[in-house]
Amino acid sequence: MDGLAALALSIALVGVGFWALIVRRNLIWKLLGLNVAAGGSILFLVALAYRPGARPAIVGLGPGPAADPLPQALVLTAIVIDFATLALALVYVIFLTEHRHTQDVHRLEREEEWPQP
Amino acid sequence: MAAALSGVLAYVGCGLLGFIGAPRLFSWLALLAGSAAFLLWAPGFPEALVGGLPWGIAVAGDMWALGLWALGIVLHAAVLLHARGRAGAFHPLTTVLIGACLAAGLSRDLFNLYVLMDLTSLLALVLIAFERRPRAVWAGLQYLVLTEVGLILYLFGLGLVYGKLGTLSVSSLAFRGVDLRDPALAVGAGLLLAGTAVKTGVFLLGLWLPQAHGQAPTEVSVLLSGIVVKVGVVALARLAEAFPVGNLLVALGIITGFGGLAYAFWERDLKVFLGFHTMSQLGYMIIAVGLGAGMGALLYVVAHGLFKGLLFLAAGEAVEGTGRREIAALAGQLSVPVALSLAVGTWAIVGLPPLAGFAAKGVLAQAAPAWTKTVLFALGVGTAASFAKLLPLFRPVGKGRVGGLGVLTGAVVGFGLAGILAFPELTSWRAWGEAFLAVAMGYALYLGLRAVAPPLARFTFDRMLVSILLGTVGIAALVALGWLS
Amino acid sequence: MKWLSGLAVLGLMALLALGVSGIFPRLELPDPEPIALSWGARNAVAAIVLGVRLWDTLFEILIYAMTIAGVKLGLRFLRWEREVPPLAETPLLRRSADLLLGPVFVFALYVAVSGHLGPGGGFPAGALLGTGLLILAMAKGVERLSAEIHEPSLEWVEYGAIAVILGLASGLLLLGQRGASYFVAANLLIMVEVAIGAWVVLHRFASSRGEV
Amino acid sequence: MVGVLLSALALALALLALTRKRLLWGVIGVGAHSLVLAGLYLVLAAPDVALAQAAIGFGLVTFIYLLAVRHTGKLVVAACEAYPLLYQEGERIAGLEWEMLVRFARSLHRELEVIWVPRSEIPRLLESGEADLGAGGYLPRAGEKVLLSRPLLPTRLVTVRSGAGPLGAVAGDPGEDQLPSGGRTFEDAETLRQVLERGELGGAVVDILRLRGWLLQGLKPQEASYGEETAFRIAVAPTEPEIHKALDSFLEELERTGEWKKLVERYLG
Repeated sequence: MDGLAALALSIALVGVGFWALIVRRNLIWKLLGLNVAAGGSILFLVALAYRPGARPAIVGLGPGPAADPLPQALVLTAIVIDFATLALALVYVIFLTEHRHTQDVHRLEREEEWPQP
Repeated sequence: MAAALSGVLAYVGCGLLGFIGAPRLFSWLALLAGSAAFLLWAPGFPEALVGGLPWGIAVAGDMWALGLWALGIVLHAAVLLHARGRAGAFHPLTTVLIGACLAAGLSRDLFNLYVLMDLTSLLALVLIAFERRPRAVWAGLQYLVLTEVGLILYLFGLGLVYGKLGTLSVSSLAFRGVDLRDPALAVGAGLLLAGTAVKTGVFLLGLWLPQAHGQAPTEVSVLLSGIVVKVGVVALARLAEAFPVGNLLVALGIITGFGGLAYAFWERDLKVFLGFHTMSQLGYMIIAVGLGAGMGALLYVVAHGLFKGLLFLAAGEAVEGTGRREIAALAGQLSVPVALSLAVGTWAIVGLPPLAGFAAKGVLAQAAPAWTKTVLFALGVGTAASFAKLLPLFRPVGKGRVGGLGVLTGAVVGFGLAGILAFPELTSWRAWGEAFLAVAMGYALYLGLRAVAPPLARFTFDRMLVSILLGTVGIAALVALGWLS
Repeated sequence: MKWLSGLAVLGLMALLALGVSGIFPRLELPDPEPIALSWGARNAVAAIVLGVRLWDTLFEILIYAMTIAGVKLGLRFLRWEREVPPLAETPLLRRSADLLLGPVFVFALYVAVSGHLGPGGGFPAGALLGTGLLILAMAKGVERLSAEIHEPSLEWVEYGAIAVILGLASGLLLLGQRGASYFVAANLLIMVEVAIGAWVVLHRFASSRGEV
Repeated sequence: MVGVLLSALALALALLALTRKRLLWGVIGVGAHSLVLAGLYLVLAAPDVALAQAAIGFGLVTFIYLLAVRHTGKLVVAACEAYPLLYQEGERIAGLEWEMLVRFARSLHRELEVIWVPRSEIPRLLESGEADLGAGGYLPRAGEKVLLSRPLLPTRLVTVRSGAGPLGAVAGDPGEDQLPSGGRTFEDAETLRQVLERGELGGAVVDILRLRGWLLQGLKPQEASYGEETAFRIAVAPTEPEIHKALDSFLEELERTGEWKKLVERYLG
């Protein structure tokens, strides 16, 4: 039951995250949406590793089936990757705010407003 | 295997040491160590699992690895020669980037490819924004966010495939023969393909590409078009090996080729124009990958890396020298080496003998079935047509520095000659005649179409996002329905 | 445009649901315990991260390090025309931060050192430590604390740690060394690298407009 | 079962966070969401992932967001239209207060977002934290729990009469207090003017600046009696004393350099 709920949630999070990513006009909001969507794909891998009644894959935690350690290990990498992406993206959002005084995607895209190189 | 892995480790390690001090010295050291390692494993090595069963990472020194390593080393040498004045972190960053590309060439594991694609995107963003031009930063930021969207889809697809089959290795997937009638596998394969397509720059999914490549600093454009997108092509090749999706890739390649051309024909900014051409040239490679023409695809990857690197280097030099970006404004402003390099690059990209483009296109065309030959010929005509507007640029004035331009010009010529020597079929009258015919038809097309101004849709950020999602759904649906496979 | 994006998102969710419905019945799993023990660890996840799939983890560390470099580059020349008033510096905040720092440090160390036995590892430990350091920094005022820390030597430690990790990794990958002491050393090194990185990132974000 | 509850909570938090107006609340909501996810990972037998998620996905990420938002968050302005102080020209917003606010926002490296609301709504939005600033010919009124900037422009309340009938005023404006019994209130000044022009009202209580605009548009009152003196100000949310302080020192600077005078001359002649 827990595993099914987590699988469903992972799909919903990807949807919600991408929805926010598209409809929001502010860059930081878009990044928040991206964050939620990335969380969805991470949750999917964790839910994939889970089996009903499973225990953590650590020696000595008693009998019963252990959860699949490989997706969990992959996810550790994915979490760090998400953090890295986010930190870099935020740096350049701050940079753009500094130079263009806006985080609105539509305004950033108005070409005539860009200073000539 | 040990030589290749330690080559990557040495490359990356030298790059990191460069952050502390002596960046150029350490980059040359990395190049040296990388070349030595390359020579040590050069004939290739069979697949091995780093870390052992059951979860180890599969690496192999196959044809793709050889191609990417050769390309990476040549491009890095050219960039090092050219970018003498770059300060601080530039050289370490490029060194680590090349190291990551080398590792991607070896990798035959889906998750390892994910990590490496992400590393290359992050480094590419930092390098695109290196000069702090707001336009470049904006292009790079779009690149990062869109690639990340693609990689989220990729991770999901990877999970689906792993959940069904319990393996991440390309070879073991290929060995088992994945049955795409299973919904989990079909959707998984579709998501993996779509994610990689975003990273690679396939039309409708990777629309970030022209701006990011066009706005980046000169040497960074060279690396991006030269090798970073090729990581995506190699990943696509791995996927095509693991899943039976060849025809889908051919379709994507055709769309990419013509889509890129349509935009390139009417683009006025020189570097963005070259960016669109990178996209259209990716079409050739993806078609070749989809057809299973391994050698043709590989030769095209390497040849394109060399001549597009040359074109971007010359274009960047021109833009930096004159401060203008529009093609029309650059006419009669370029120095001899720059104009000459642009001419050599153009000669190669339109596929005229005896340069690299001719050899790669010739080998590719031999492996293609009849109807694809026509498509490839049409793409060649389109390329020639859109490059016709560069003709006014080839009137040089004054002297200039040769540097990295010389390395790449030599490589383009050498590659072409070696290709013609190695494949005797390329010396036939027919091959040469077709090459010149395509260029002539292209020039005629240019004369006919240049007065037309079609309403091409602009790529706004939101449109790119929506087209990624729709494209993903489309690709996965096509895979699931079993069409095109 | 709006209905099209709605369609795209809904289509994607339907697609994912279709895919997820296909993963049942679930695969039988191999028993992870013998593999973990063969690497000298009790936690199978740690054995995979630092052993079986070390090749991935190396690039993960590299991603982290490159992000730090990117943040430094990106925020280096930012100027703020006008400073936003700083947070009020209350004695309570400072006292509690000073009190918290010790436990945070010990806990992070524990998480790193015991990473191969139970849940933990260098990455969360480093992140905990970096965040803990910044709590202290916010109470003391970022500029004052960073004046006490010498940035270039921080860089040396950071890249030095990665270099040692690369060395360890090549020992493991090429010579086949393994065992519990290797895990402890690797986790500690990763913790140092991650903590410094987190500190640098947060410090740059916080101080590019003056004191927090 | 715990997993189902946590899943529902995580989804609710994500939805709640991503539909907020204020960026700060969005960040806090997504932070809470990722903490709940960490709990869910614990339930799903992945303690390593839970720890990493709590330390990196929740701790570091939320911290960075908070720091970035402090740099760059939007200044939300709740405003009612008041020509020539703050008004819309098609898509564009213009006016004396607008120019001042744009410069102020730039000095904080923030972006402006305007929510157009009736005058009577402004104090509520500021008190609840949905907006940072209230503007658009804002005249302070007794009993409103908001912070007030330095006076921008002095003005005066006027009672004008043009015929028989009840008096009208803008709801929420201090003019409302001056209405004799039987007076009617309207959402904004423009509606008030139109009703007055149709002769449904006997007169109105407004300030001089608006009255001037009405006269220019052809209103012909029969008599006018001047009431108390007041001044246009910018209202600041009571939760934002820092912005209040920054705004006052910004205005002081603007007046000191003479920029303010130039702006006033440009808009008011």
